[in-house]
Amino acid sequence: MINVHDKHKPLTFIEKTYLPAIVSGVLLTSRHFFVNLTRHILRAFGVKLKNMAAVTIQYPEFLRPLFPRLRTMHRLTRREDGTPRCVACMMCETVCPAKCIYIIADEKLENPQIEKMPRSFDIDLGLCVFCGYCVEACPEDAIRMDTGILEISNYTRNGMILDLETMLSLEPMSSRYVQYDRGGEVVSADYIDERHRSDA
Amino acid sequence: MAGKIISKFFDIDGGNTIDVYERHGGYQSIRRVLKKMAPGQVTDEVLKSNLRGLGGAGFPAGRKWSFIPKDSPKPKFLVVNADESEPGTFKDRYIMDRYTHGLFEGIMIASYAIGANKAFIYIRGEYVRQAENLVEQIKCAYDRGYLGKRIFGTNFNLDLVVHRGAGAYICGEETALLESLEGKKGWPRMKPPFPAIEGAFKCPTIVNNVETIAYVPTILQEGGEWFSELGSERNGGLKLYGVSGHVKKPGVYELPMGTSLREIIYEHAGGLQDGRKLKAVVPGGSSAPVLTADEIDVKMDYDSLAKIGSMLGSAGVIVMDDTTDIVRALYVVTRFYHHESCGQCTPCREGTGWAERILKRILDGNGRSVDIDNLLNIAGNIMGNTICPLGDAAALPLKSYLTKFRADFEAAVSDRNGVGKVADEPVSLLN
Amino acid sequence: MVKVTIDGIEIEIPKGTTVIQAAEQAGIEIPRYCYHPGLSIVGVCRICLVEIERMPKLQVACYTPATEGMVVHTNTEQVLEARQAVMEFLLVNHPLDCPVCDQAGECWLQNFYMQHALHDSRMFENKVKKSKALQIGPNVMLDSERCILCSRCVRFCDEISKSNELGIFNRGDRAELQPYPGTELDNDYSGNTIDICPVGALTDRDFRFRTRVWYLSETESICPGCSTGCNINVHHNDQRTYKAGGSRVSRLKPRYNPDVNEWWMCDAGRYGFTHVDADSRILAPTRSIGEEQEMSWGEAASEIMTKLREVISVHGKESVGVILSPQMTNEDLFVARRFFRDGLGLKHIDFEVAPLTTGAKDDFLIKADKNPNTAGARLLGVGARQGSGMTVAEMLEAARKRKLRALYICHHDLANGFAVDVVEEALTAQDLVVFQGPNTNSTSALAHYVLPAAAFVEKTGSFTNYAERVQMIHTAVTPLGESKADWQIFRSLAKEAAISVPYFEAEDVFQALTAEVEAFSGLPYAGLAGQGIALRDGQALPESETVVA
Amino acid sequence: MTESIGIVLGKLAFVLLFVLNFGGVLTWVERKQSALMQDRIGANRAAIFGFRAIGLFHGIADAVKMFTKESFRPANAEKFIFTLAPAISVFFALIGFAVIPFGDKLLLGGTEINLQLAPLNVGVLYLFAVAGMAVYGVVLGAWASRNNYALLGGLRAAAQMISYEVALGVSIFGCIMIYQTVDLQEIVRWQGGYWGGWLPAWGVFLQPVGFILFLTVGIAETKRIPFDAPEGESEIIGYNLEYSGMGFGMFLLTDFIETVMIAAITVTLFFGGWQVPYLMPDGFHFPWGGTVELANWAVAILQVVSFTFKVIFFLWLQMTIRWTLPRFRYDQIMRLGWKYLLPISLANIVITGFLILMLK
Repeated sequence: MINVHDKHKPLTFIEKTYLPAIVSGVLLTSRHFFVNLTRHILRAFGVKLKNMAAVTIQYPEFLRPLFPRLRTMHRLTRREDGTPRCVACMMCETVCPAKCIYIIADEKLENPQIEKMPRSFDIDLGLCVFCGYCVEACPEDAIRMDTGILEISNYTRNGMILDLETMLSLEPMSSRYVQYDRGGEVVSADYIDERHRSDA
Repeated sequence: MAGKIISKFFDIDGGNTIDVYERHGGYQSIRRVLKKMAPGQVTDEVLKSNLRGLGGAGFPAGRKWSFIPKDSPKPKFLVVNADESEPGTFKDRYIMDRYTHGLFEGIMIASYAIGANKAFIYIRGEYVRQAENLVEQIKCAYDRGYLGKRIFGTNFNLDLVVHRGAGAYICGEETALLESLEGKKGWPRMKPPFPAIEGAFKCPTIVNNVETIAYVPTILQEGGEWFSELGSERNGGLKLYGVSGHVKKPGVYELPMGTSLREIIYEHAGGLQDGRKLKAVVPGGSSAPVLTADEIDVKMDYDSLAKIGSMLGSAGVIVMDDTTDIVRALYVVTRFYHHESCGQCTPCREGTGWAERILKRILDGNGRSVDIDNLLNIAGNIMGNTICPLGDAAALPLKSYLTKFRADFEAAVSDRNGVGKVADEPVSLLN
Repeated sequence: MVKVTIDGIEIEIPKGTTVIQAAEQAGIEIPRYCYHPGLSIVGVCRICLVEIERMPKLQVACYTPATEGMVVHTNTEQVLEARQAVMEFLLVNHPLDCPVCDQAGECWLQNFYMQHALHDSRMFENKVKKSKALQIGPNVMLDSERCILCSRCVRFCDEISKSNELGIFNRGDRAELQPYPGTELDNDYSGNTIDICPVGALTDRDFRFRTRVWYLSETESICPGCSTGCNINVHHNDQRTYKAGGSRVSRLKPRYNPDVNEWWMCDAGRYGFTHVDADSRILAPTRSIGEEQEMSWGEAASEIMTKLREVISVHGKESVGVILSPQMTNEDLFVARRFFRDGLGLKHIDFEVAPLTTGAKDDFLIKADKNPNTAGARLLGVGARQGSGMTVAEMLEAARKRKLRALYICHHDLANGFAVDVVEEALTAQDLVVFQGPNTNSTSALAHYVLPAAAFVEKTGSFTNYAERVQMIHTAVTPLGESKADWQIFRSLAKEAAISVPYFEAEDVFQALTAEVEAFSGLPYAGLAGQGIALRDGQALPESETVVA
Repeated sequence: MTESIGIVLGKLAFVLLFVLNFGGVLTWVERKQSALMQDRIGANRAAIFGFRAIGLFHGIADAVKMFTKESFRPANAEKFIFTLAPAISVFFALIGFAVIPFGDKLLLGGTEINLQLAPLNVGVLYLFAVAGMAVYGVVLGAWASRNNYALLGGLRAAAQMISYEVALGVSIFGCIMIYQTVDLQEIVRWQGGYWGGWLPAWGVFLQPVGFILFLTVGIAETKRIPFDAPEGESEIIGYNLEYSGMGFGMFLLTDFIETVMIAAITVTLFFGGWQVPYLMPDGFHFPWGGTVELANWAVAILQVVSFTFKVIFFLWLQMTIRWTLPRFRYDQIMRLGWKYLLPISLANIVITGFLILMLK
């Protein structure tokens, strides 16, 4: 076991002034500043460099590849006959820390094997914190957060509410094949996925 | 070999008729009892005879009779348990078929002893011919005045009724039998109160097996001590052993209590088919724990068998030779108990079905190595935790088969039918 | 009395007490399914197995009588193992319905699994299939797969409702609860089978799927359905009213009171709460002379008092009739008495309206008098029979003849007690008709002013049942809209009339009531909660006296 | 010395353009410099006809936004003061530049022009007087908002600025003792000398401790990271909470102008102001011999350029520090100001005085 609670060594006088630390900090940031400045200028003049000056991905022209486990907009899954898997058990509603799920149950007596179905199932994305507890709590694998939809915005508050039909119509994210230029190196989502899988 | 008491009538033509019975000394005992003995003396005599409840539990019959409250104002009943449903048992059928009036005489004596004026024979629904015979012979007895009012000119009245069950094994259990007799569903009652205090129709009731009652006239004729000496210590008299299975001469053999199992199988029942080896013996009906071939030197009486962890039960000996598939045998037994569980209390209701399904899966080639221990655990959990002994009856074979023939089961779960075993881990519940 | 030792606790109990009851008294909870104190003992579930010294096998605690010197252990290894085994057996064929099962959250299988079992499943086999979602009665839904065959409901129908509708059919694990062929579970107490069902086999068709039980809050109250005054718990849903279509009260459940209703209540009472959230609720004080117009309490009080004073000054005090209601609490009636009788000096005050059709009754819980507080109103002397004024019938007659010029009617739908044209003629002949009540009815339609009163779940107060037992109701949900408790309405009117009603809480009213009214004197307010207090040692009044004449 | 109105207005225009443009550009610099320091690209989206000009238009976009945005005023706010406060803030930040000399004398058409807007012989005192007024804008703005959070921010700002003002004044006494003048133009001229014939006699060499103290305190006066407890944009919110639109913009601008101001004062006091090493009024005179003759106007331009570059360097330094250090906790700020900076400044005066006496 490594003892991480190492006792602080008493600081020397010089250290106590914090000036060396400030200077070295300023030097570090300055180095980045000048190195990157130089690279930018060189690139502006068409010089090919091994490393890029910035790691920023230029959204929205380029999108980050989405990892399969990323929690994105919710969807509801269906049974083989197309009806919602959801049985309106309200586990997700109960566990939801943001209290953004609103379910009203309906009785389906035609099929006693299912009995209970949601009449309405609303998620207020304006309140949702994307914690994924609803997915964890679901005993029927009825709710998933794998649509890959991240850009969620609306002009009205009501527009932020997902309803049953919308969530049933959503599909899981296809392997979003996203490429972006990273200083001449092209990285794809699949590549990252692969690496991710081999790590796992 | 001691003389035969009941089975001597088996070979007599028309042994079931009143005339033949009386010609062989029948209805003497009751006459004497009614004239000369007080009810208490009868009970004492039976007590002396060490006659035990031959239906399976082995509770001394005289003791049971003595539990009847003397001063109860309620009517008392005698119920003869003829619901002989235990697999491997068929002795009562013979008695009812061939020793009918012996049984009646026993009923009369027992009724006199306990002060009952009404007796029932609760016969299992499947015994159609036997029931018809009983009804017919009861009619004869009534015609002769042996039943009904003022029997043999004494003040003793007795009505005898045949009640046919509807085919439930559990109705062989005395309280379930009483429920059924009352017209309800055959669900065992909680004890206490015992039937002797509060039985049929909430009145003091004695429930005795056919065989037990059938020995009573002889005991009263010859004396309790005489009968007692026929058997072994504390297990008085003779016993009808029904032998079935892989023997040359299956049948009912009347032998003294304490005859060794080996003697029964090899001397009386003619031994196994040539070239076969003995694998297992069930000594007392399917619910009795199984014995291996090494254990058959045991004396066939209640105490000796209990000592080696089995029981005499109804003395239905089932012999299995080496061609027997022990796993299937246990499955069949368990399936029977699952089918016959009354469904009242939880461990038996759920446990028997579960055990059957596990055994079925093993037979289908999908056994898992944990199944054996699970089955043993299930059996242990049923044992002793139910209202009636059916739970024990289901659990005992499970326990004994699994422990004594574990190797067979292990072979079954490992490479049954060559299908190969399924992974021990449960498959994902979501699939 | 016998002395027994349970888990080391020595306790003295009356002879004949069973071990499970003795343990309860010692504060030890033994799990149970089939045992119910109100029903006969069958000992079938086997979960209550305990170890008793000098007994070879485990014994069921529910059936075994405690005897002198008995030493019981409820938490030995053997007991825990057996308990766990029984739990496992119970769950062998129990479907994994918890997500859709209404019982989830108050399910004894769930609770005891968490408390006593927590085993991993060893079950790889298929479960036994039985019928699901079977409507076995107007109020009850049966799911046989979930049934653990504890037979409580069967025994209830045999022993309590004595209607024998239910039976267990078939054997072994195929055994199934069913109503007998050709019958359905439609006795007057069928809802109780749902309460006593420890699992989700019997569920409430009214409550089914409306909400989840863990969203509910619970408030002690009294059923206002008849003069029995069954003790109930109001289960209300405050946070998620969008479930159950906006209704705040989700269900009523009986509350144990050995002197009134034991564990039970009738279906009429159980399902008779819908008016609380009905569309017919009056939400604000309304003036309905000419065009209907909502108004504030201040406006309403001053307008009504002005008109009332006008009537009194022109026609005299004899020209005003007040019809109170036995639906109101003792507190409401007391403040009404203080305001109308003592304050305004009115003479014609009554509360009794005999219904045109006599209510159903039986010899168990259901009383013909469908009002919870008739006895209280009588004891408070706010009836014509107790005072000297006109009865309601006389009032209507006088109103028709315009001898009465103003009527103040609380809660009553007069059409229930009188011919419609009589009521209409009488009310239209008035200068002022004020109706005060929670819901609109044919009488409120004829009133000049309609005042919203809080429903019984929205106020605190006390009812006096037929046997003169004073019992408390408590505020479960906030009053709908502008409505407030009847006594608060009288208080605001009294303020306009400069009559002192110095009460701020229902408790204040009650204290004044006990001080002023002989029959109630000495009642401790704090003692009312829970089981209530009988005014005359629980002796029931003769039935004839309790039926509203 | 008399200068025509035209010349004064010209100088005024020059200084204002100089300062305001620096202020504006600094918004861009802040974004871009931080981006470079953090391996990012930085603001680059604002474009005119697709021409992005490496994000330079963002400053313009910001200005357009600030001007067009609703200037919201809380219902209960003190209307007059609420509106006035940002203006006070900017005003006092700007007028300080009047006394900053950005060059020596320029001879234009025979007229001698002093490259200093207001040749005040009490320049330093004026500067600190003006700087002391800056706190009013902040406190008044905070108070007038009638918002508890804003008021708390304003209180923090007031406490911080007043505390550090003490140290600010005291930290430069050393310099003044050496320069023997408080006229800023004179101070710069004083620094035109050389020690040992080659080392420019800049204040920083005479007063290294004073320089560090002044720079530290100066940064604190601008209320920027690591001393941004008064506003704490992202987390603790501050005095400008209720301001939007240009009101907020003016507070923002004040910060940047103060940044320029601190840079300018630092350069003037410690880095020889407009001085270019070895540049005499008639051209370069290198210590190793050799001269380059230059016309007076060329010298003046070199001086202004020199001053400008020195200011730019200190702007860069302040930005670098702002994007390097984390925020101090409020108690740390107070402790640093009162328990370290002030005593050290006082000690600096004593030691300086002692050395002056010794060396006389």
